[in-house]
Amino acid sequence: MSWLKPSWQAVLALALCLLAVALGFAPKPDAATLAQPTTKWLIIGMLLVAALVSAARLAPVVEALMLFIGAHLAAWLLIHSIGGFERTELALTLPGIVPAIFGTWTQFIWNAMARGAGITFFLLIAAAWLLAWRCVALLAALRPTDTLARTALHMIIPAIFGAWILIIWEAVTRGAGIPFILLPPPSAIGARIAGSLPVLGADVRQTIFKAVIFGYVVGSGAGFLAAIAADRVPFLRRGLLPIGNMVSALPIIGVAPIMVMWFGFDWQSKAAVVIIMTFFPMLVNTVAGLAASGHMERDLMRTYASGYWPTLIKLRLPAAAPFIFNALKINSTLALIGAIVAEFFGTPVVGMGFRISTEVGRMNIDMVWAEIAVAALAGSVFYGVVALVERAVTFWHPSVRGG
Amino acid sequence: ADKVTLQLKWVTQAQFAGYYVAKAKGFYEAEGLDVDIKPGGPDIAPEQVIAGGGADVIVDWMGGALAAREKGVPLVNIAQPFKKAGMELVCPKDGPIKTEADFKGHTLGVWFFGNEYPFYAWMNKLGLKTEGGPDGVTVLKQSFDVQPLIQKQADCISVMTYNEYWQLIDAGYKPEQLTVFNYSAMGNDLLEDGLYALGDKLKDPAFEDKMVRFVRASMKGWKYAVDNSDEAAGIVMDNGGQDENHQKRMMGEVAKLIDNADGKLIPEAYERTAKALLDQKIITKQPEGAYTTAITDKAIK
Amino acid sequence: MTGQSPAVVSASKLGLTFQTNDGPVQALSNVDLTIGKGEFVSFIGPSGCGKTTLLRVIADLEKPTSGAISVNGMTPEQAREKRAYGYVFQAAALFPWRTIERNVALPLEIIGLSKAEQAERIKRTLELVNLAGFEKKYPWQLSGGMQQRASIARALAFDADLLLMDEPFGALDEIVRDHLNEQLLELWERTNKTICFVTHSIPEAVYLSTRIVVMSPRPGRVSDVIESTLPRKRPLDIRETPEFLAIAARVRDGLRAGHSYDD
Amino acid sequence: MTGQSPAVVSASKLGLTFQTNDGPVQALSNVDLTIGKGEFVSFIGPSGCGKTTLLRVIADLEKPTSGAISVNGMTPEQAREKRAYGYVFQAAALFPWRTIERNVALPLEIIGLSKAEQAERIKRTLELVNLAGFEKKYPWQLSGGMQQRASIARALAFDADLLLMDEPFGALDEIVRDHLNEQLLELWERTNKTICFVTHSIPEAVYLSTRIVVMSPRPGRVSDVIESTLPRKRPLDIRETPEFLAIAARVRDGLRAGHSYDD
Amino acid sequence: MDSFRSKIIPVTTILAAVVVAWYVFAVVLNAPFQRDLDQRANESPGTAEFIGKTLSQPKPTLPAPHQVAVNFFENTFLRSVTSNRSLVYNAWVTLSSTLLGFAFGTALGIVIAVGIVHVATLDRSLMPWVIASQTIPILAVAPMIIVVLAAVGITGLIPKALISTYLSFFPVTVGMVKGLRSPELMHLDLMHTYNASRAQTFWKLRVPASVPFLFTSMKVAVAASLVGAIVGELPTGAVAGIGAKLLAGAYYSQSIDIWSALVAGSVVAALLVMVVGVAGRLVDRAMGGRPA
Ligand SMILES: Nc1ncnc2c1ncn2[C@@H]1O[C@H](COP(=O)(O)OP(=O)(O)OP(=O)(O)O)[C@@H](O)[C@H]1O
Ligand SMILES: Nc1ncnc2c1ncn2[C@@H]1O[C@H](COP(=O)(O)OP(=O)(O)OP(=O)(O)O)[C@@H](O)[C@H]1O
Ligand SMILES: Cc1ncc(C[n+]2csc(CCO)c2C)c(N)n1
Ligand SMILES: [Mg+2]
Ligand SMILES: [Mg+2]
Repeated sequence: MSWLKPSWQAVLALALCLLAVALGFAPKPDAATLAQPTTKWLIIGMLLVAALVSAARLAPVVEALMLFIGAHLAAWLLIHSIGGFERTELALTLPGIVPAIFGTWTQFIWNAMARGAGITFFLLIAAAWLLAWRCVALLAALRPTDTLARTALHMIIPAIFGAWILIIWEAVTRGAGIPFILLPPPSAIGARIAGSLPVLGADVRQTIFKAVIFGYVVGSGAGFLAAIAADRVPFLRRGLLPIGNMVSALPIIGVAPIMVMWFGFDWQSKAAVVIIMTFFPMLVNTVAGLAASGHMERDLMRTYASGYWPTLIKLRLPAAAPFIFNALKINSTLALIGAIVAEFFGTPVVGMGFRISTEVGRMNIDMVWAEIAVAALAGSVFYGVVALVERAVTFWHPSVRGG
Repeated sequence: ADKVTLQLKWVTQAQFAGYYVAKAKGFYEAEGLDVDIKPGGPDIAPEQVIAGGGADVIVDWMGGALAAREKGVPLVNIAQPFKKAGMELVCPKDGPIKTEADFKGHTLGVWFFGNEYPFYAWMNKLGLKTEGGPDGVTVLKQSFDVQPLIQKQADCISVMTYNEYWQLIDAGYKPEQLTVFNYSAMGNDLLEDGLYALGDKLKDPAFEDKMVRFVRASMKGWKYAVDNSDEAAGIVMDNGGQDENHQKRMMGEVAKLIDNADGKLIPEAYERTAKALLDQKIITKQPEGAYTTAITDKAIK
Repeated sequence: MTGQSPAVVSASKLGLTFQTNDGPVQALSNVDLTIGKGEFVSFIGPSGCGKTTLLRVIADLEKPTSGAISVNGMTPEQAREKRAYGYVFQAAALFPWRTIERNVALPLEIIGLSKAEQAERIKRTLELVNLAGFEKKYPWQLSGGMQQRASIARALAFDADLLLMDEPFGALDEIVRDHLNEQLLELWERTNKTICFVTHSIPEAVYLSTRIVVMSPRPGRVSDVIESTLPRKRPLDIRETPEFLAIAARVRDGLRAGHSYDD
Repeated sequence: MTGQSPAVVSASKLGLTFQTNDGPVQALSNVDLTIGKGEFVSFIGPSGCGKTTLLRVIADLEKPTSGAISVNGMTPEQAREKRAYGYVFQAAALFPWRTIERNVALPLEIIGLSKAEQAERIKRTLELVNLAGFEKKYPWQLSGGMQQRASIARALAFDADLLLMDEPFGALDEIVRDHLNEQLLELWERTNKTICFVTHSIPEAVYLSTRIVVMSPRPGRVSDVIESTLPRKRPLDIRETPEFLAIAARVRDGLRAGHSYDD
Repeated sequence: MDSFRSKIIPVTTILAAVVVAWYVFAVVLNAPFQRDLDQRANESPGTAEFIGKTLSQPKPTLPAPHQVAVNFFENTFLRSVTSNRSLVYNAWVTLSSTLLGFAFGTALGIVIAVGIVHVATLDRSLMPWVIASQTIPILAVAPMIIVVLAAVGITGLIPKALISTYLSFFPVTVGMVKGLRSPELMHLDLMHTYNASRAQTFWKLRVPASVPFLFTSMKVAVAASLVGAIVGELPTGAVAGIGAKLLAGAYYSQSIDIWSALVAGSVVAALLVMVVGVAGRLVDRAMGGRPA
């Protein structure tokens, strides 16, 4: 027993593999895919080996490496084995030849699983996924002392997680034959991104570098200043806060057409929408943050007869920083959504929102997802930058210092 | 009764009066159908809905339908209630644009979401670039209203004869103060509201029969709506339409596009539409089997 | 009592009642007290008797609910606004986002001293409390006693004429405490500051003070005021003299009288 | 040293270095120490010498960077998981959203005592620290000393065999302190607990301890270990005996030797 | 009572200022079109008449406050609450999916935050994707979600509520991750010495310490949830709800309708935020919060 330490993921993966093998001998094996017996046994063998090896008592790094290779190679082979279900090229070159399978959604999936890529396919994908999960769990438990290794881990873990979102997406869309215009597989989206870099670049420039950044800075700034004003002037606090709550929680859909009406169809109106959207989270968080400084610290400032502004700058704002960064983080994603959505209501013929709404109409759903992917990437980078600044600025807060 | 789900292209308005009338007047029921009419909107792509199994038949423009066909959704036109297109470009007479020759260097409002094809086909014909600059036109993606003209953000905007045009009139423009470029009149039109179903489902005789009955009842509805436009507008209002007066006027204008309400697709119009789309590379291959006259032939004797 | 020198603090019939979720708590009752310029007054009394509250009233951090109080002949509020006093809290109350040196700099920034003068005062006071070498550390990197010393340094750097100190040396060992006691006395003598000092240590109170105010709890009252007969110059070994011990005994008696552990 | 009774804490060559923004700080260096069952060991030493750090290592709140330590023959972690000790922090560390009584109840809830037993222990320990009547108050409604006493009550209610106390009585006046010293001794004698006690007061250390560990700073080392020759039963007035004073003098010397204020 | 009065005066004063500014803007923004109109009709009215006209256009660029007020009043109080045109009815439709979505969203947000704080694997792998999920423009995917859900047979309230959930869980996650990590180290050490289980540390320390963060996040989340509910109404055919009113108004440039629907939306938003705020204050009070 001492040389065995099976994880539940490995055990389950093993069971799935065996089930797949058993089904393979059933009277009606999977129809279309995995017809190539060599590939099939290669995949199953690889998964079995990875699962068994992971149960052995190995150094976590070795085990993780084995699992990483086994799971991902198997997944790669699996997805390639159903190349026949690749819809992109077929759809473009041989329209109408591939019979799509319709029916209600559930039937649809089941039919597809049974008739399409086959149960075996999904069993094996699930097994590979479990092994990858085990791999991530191992990596997450690693505590390397080397900073380089630590940074690498910080990138690898979310990358594996993300890769599996994509793998499962690819497997389901292609394995189950989901219509291209409902949800294209990631491979098609990737191809579209690679083929449309200039367009995507122009859209990013229009939407992010003009509308989002400007709106984010002005909106967050305005929310911040409004919070300070409300804090400084009790009259405003009592009068402005309720009205501020009201005005700033306005739905974008209602505001966007009005902003287009007032500020024209170019980026300025999108920036205006972003300003309105980001204002409120900042206002609320800053107000909460300004109340967060300790009583004794405030008393201390009182003993110095410190005026409103010195107290604000030296005590209350630093103490409010965790809250303010909360708002900045939430706003970094809100701003992007706001700008894109606002472009649905009248724009020049460039911009991420423009492209999304237009390409939906043209049934170029892969382009829609390409824009979405770019938006997600840009948003994550934006958020990441804010989070890094937060760590630097609120280094003293318990949430950063430890725990 | 057999259940049929119809997905409209836009919100409830007199543009779809025929279907609402057929339902309200019991025409569908008489054919043994239980029809569920789903309104659309700017966010709804009927092609997606039908591909996802959310509808049996959709109202769509041919440009969108053919584009979707190439992406693997085998849409087939089974009837074409609208014989003429209702889209046009209007420019105020006090503005810079009086004729096609004046477009250069100006801003034009265009609807996208698959409705931009006629415009680009036209510009193609005129040899105008659409990337802005002094030698081309600047294209503005127009919202669903006529504000860009009122706010003077565009020199011309897209309107439907039956809808936005009248909003301009309501806003104080007199017909004689507007220059109208009607796509149908210029011969640049692409087919608008038609009924589309999925080709492989049509192979099922039971489904085909259902569609025959559906089209027959729908066209009966259209005929009734054209003949009794005020009542039809009332029925639209009952189903969630807005602004009764406006719906009445819309019904009158829609009637002009319907013509004789036989729902038959005119093959020349189809060929012209397909060619225009091919020319602009909206589609890459001459579509095959994208329409069938079988249904209308059986439905309307 | 010290009628000759002008009163720095003068309270009469001072009372303060806190309203809490389960009824009022009378923290101070009928406190009469006059503190003259240059006095060193210690407050001693059982835990919870109202010493901190009294200091807070003087500092305008709490409003009395009855009676009158004046500081430097003004209301406490006016005095606070004139920056009449420095305050050392019972807990260190350092800002976690500032290093030790910048914590000490805080009051100096607020009164708007030049950078050079700030640096000079920081250096001097941190040396005084023996924290030289820890300038760049953050509060959570210091031991409890070191944090408390940093907070003393901060109050000393402020350099007001009236010093309100709430158990400043509570967390320090005897040696450091002796050292700081000497330093404080030296400072007091040199600058003629007025000092109000809360302590739990009877020897410390006797060693430092010109007057010792003994308080008794619930409600906090002044139960005894003991004038010290010791000279102003006090070497550490004065603590072995009979005179010193006699005063200490008197304080202890006063303390015990007001105490609830009589059993 | 106390080879006969089984070692509760045993450290050898213990060292701990903190990594800070401006370089490493060596808080403990080469500490050798064995504490037997039923001992009362006081730690005394200048502020910042590593007393808290040593207690935290015993409590498994800090991991030593060198050397070995065992508690009850296990690693500190295992001992902690067995709930081998109660800990009184240098600051009160009360939860602001709990009343005093619920703060004391906290460890009891965690070990899963019945409501009735909780109520009984809360009543007993709050009475012990003389906080009866303040059960329903929130921490900010108490004075500093009262908060500290509440935190002592919380540790006593936990009732572990090993008590780690970090300057528990620092914020208390002499009378309360004497009272609590007596109570603690009485408790220790009755229950035969092992107690590690950090203090700054030499008399307190001598009065309470069977052994006094004197530490010296930077890096924190054990500079002297003094065995007490006093009997286990100690009336308060033992503090005037020559034997007591002799031990106190020895501690003071040890303390001064390791101190940096030699000037 | 006193606090009520101390609020009423500032609120009305500022409201009055807003209304005055609004009138000024209305005149300025509506003037160009009115001038066009007059020019086309060959009229040249006096200033007073002109201003009057700018404030009574049927489809103004910016409706005057009284136009909105009249419309709002009619659609709120003069219609039976079951009528499709009643703002109360439409607000109720939106509110119901908002509340459902908010409840889901808060629960989901908390669950994710708890996972992130407690499970190292999740902290490392999930957070970046949670963030990425929020950068997906909801209006673009909402239709697809609705289509897919409709195909599976889920229609009505739930699809809209799910979109609210999607928008509202994020602020809660971000705030709660911060909040659950905000306890002082000494308090964590204390729990450590008791060998408290993770669950005990969670319930007795992390949760109470996170309360200020939770309620602040919930205020943002409830507003986001309302936006989600409104967005969700569009691809469902915009049949009823504030979003439907907004859209219907937009089709026909009925700016007065838009504005009164916006006012209704804001009133709902403000009420929701206020309710969360009051709940927060009550909880704070119950937790022995010290008055500021
Ligand atoms: N978290 C930390 N990070 C960096 N340095 C620390 C940390 N905690 C303590 N130190 C350093 O370790 C040394 C010992 O600290 P410790 O708290 O153990 O002292 P102590 O003996 O308890 O002092 P006191 O009597 O003042 O409480 C100090 O120099 C302190 O600056
Ligand atoms: N904010 C408050 N609200 C309610 N009661 C309070 C408040 N602050 C102090 N008290 C009560 O007032 C009394 C006096 O408290 P104070 O802090 O002045 O005592 P102290 O003499 O400084 O005690 P210690 O020596 O323990 O610091 C105590 O009974 C305490 O419970
Ligand atoms: C986003 C979007 N914008 C405009 C149209 C054009 N359009 C086609 S039918 C119709 C209704 C009648 O006026 C309108 C406005 C559209 N389909 N989608
Ligand atoms: Mg006090
Ligand atoms: Mg310490």
